[in-house]
Amino acid sequence: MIDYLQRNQELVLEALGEHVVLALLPVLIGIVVSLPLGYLGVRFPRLYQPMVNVCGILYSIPSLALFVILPVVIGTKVLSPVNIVVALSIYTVALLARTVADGLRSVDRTLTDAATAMGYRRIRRLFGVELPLALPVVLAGLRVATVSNISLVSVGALIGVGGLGALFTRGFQLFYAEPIIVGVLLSVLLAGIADLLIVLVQRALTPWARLSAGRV
Amino acid sequence: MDSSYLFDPEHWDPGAAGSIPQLLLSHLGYSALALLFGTLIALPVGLFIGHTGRGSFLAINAGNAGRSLPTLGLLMLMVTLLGLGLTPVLIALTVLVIPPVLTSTYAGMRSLDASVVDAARGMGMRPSQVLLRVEFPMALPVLMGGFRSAALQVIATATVAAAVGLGGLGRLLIDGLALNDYSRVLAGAVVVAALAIVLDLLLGLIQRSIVSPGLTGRAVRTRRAAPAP
Amino acid sequence: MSRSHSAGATFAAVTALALALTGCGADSDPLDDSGSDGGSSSSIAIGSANFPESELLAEIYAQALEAEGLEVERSFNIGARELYLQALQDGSIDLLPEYNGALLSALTEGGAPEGVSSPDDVYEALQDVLPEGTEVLEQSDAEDKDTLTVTQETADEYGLETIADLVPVADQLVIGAGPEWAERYQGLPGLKEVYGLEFKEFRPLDAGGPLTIGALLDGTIDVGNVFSTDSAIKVNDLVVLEDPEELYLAENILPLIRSEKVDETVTEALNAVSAALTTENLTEYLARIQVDKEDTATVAEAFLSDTGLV
Amino acid sequence: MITFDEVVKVFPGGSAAVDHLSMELPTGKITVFVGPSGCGKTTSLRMINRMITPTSGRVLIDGQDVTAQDEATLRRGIGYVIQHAGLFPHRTVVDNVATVPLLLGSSRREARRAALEVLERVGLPQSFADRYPAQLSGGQQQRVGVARALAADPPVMLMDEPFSAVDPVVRESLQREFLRLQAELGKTIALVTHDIDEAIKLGDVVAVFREGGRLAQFGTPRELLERPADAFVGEFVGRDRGFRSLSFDTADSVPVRPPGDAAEDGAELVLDPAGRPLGWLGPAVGSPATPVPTGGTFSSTDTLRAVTDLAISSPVGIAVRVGPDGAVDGIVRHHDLVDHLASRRGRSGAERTA
Repeated sequence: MIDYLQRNQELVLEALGEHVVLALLPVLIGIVVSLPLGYLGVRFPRLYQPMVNVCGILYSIPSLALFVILPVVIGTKVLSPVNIVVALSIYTVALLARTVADGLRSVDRTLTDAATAMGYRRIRRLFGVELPLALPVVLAGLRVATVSNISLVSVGALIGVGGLGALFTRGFQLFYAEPIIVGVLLSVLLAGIADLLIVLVQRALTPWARLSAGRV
Repeated sequence: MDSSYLFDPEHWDPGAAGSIPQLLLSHLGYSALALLFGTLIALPVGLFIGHTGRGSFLAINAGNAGRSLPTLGLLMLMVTLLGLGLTPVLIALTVLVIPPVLTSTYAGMRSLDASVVDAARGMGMRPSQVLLRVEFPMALPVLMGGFRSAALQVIATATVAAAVGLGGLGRLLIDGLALNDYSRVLAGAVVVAALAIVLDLLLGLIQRSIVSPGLTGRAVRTRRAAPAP
Repeated sequence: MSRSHSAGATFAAVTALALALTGCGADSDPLDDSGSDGGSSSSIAIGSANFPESELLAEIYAQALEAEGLEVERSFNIGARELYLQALQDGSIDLLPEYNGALLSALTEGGAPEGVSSPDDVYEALQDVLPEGTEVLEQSDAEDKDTLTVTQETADEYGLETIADLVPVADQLVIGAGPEWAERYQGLPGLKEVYGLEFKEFRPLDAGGPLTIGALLDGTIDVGNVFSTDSAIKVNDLVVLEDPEELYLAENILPLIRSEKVDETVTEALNAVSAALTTENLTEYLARIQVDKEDTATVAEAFLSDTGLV
Repeated sequence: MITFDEVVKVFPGGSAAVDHLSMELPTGKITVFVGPSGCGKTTSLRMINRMITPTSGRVLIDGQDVTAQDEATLRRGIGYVIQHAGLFPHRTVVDNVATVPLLLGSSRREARRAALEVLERVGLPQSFADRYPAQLSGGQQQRVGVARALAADPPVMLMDEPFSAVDPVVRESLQREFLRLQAELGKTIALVTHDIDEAIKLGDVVAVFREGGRLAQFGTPRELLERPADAFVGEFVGRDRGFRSLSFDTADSVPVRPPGDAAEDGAELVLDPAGRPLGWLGPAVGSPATPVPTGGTFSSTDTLRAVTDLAISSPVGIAVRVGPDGAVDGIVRHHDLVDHLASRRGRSGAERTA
């Protein structure tokens, strides 16, 4: 395996780089889109259940199907990495929008009430009080979304854009386990690092959360 | 978007090779086997860890670690190492099932009210009785949640079986892709998503029937709904 | 400094890091497909089908063009012809290695025109059907045909030498090929029309890849679509059935390219590659990938230097 | 002054939560809203800062309709304290307290300085400033809650069951602290409680609510105890209201006798060399070898209730008064006390008819 890595260093690194971008860009897009969506689901409670249902349906579409159908729907080119990014963004949103809504709903009503009574306006209250308090829940969802994205990118290799997935198809066509093992290990490693980073961010952003865990 | 493939009655003839009903059946077959094996492995381990508290690190981290394994890579690796056939597909899908079931079993066991378990022991139940009559039924709602999400994941992922020459609804995706036939790919996506939704509803009904109403709040609701005497 | 302030700073730092991460590997930025947008850039996007030989040829083209100082982008492993031809037409890719007969069949309704079989006939006929805005450069002598292949045992059991010999026994046999064979003229429809063959079952696998070879060897299928240059034929002692009706046309390798990318440098470089390619050396170099598991880029490099092109 | 003018609140699909409420909360005083649960007291409180909008009628602060102002601006000028304090768990104590000054546009530095000052004022040490709420006890959290409401120095404060979530000992000290603060600050305060004792202890004025959101009585605690408007208020205030109303008189008018008069009851008060009481001897306590403790003493600034309690609980039915130095300067026999209470009743009856 080490031998394979040495011989194909450039190729593997390129696949890894592509993998990182294809997996993480959708996470960023997903965050930006799900925050307002999740908020709407809380602000207008009637929207919550339909939102959860739509998210569930989107999440059950097989990734390969989404990768292939998207060009027809959004008019991108067949091989465009945009398809992968959009598809994974859809999954991220499907996961996170609900998480954001649940996170915001989990915030103690008396706290939002207290904030209102102190003269917070809605938007400032959202960013100053509700979102920070929902952060532990939201970040837990973000971990799931990020890790799943990293593992899903490789399916794109079936249509020629798949980061480390290229190592899978390459190894598979040659009936050669080494590149597949390298690809799987790197993908898992990448997911592990991303997960760890989010945990570290969470610890830095929510020092109070660890304290309240001990509170009865 | 062209849905002609999906609505062509020819593709729904259960007798025809490669028809949607046949693919559906094999898809369900792979998924059911993977769920069965995955649960057979993960459930006892989860119950053990939850009951004893030993190895909880494993259970907590199994979820994300499992999610991080790229199923396509695992599948291709298994085919490369073991050759063609059902076994590599089942291994890859089973690996997918284990983490959510393990994690949710553990979480279900850990979420139990310690005083209830204590009371059960105090009444003289043996450890096996505590586990089977108290802990397991009480952990069931959380556990079923994990099983349902595992089922959804497997249904969506079992499509990769087609990438290594097997059947299942992934056939529609892979063949549609090779033939540049979007109508077929769309049919695949729709049928898989519909299957996932129907299955989730079904599992929801099963959950209702096997989880004690005392745990779901339904009993409370019915009582409250009844008119006061 | 307050806690929440420093928390904000952490968040900003992480966001910046994430952005930096996504920005890294700028030369392979997958979102930048401007290079292939209507020829606005000088870079040439090279595609390949999803089997090793196509990838090797694409890599040889790529390195040959790079040696001329041209900029190329690699977009390999796209899929079957149906898919990559669409990619070529929508401008996702500019150039890829093709097989003249298969291309002609794919572009002609109901298969290749009658009476066309020699490499030159095919090349000629191809000129009339190429998609608008594309052209083919000179074709090489190297040929890689679609074949129907069986194991030695199957050949012995049914006495098979040519495709025509399959006719009486086809209803007992399972055939395996890429999914596209179900509808492609050079797949099942052609076999039925030209030879009157109807198999017991068709198993969609891959285009002459490991699934097909594997299924052939373990008996899942009896007849498989294998490429004539595949080392697996030699390694596993497989029997390639002859094609007396010439359903499978000449399959000379040639570059299919978007016209706007054609200039003297490109033409010269690619024609030189075609001139150097032979069925023998292609088979030999492909075996280095398939059997010796050498890296495609290394093998392509070896080919170019061994033939004195680079 | 906060004015309720014919305020009605009907929640959608429900009966009236507040029914034609009219009252005036005096400036600089504590007005307590008290009543059984579901009587509209919290709803009324929350209409002052427009957390709830009246169905009809008006709420005015210093003559200005609260609906005339932007609601967020209005609320920033009104302190708000709730049960369990409602501190933001994600902010440190000092950042919690600095919340409203920051909303009002103070710089971070100014807001934190104001917060530290007010923390000191409510009796929390500087070292608490950088802790998170989860690191404080319930009582400490409640102090921070009060500090947070005071940080921007609002003229009006609303307090919704501020002390009901802490244990009785802590509640007692928080209430004392609160009264001390109010004596310093003189805010106009509306405070909701379901605890009539707390209402009587804290309120300058008490508004008793009854079911259906109607005002049963509005008056001083004394008026409430001595002259309940109707059976509902009488019942709500409790059966020992007569005894509790003794808290409103001091002990200085009680007839005091010299300690020697205890002999009439068969008891002798034993003193130490400094004149402080050691205990009782004599047949009234069964002639023991050592003195039986008095069970406490009072001074002339204590309440009549304290004297009465001492007299009732004393082993000989006699309360002992001490001077500032702790030396005994007189005794009150319970017979005398009963006479005094009877004459007091006559006086307050005369006041009522006047």
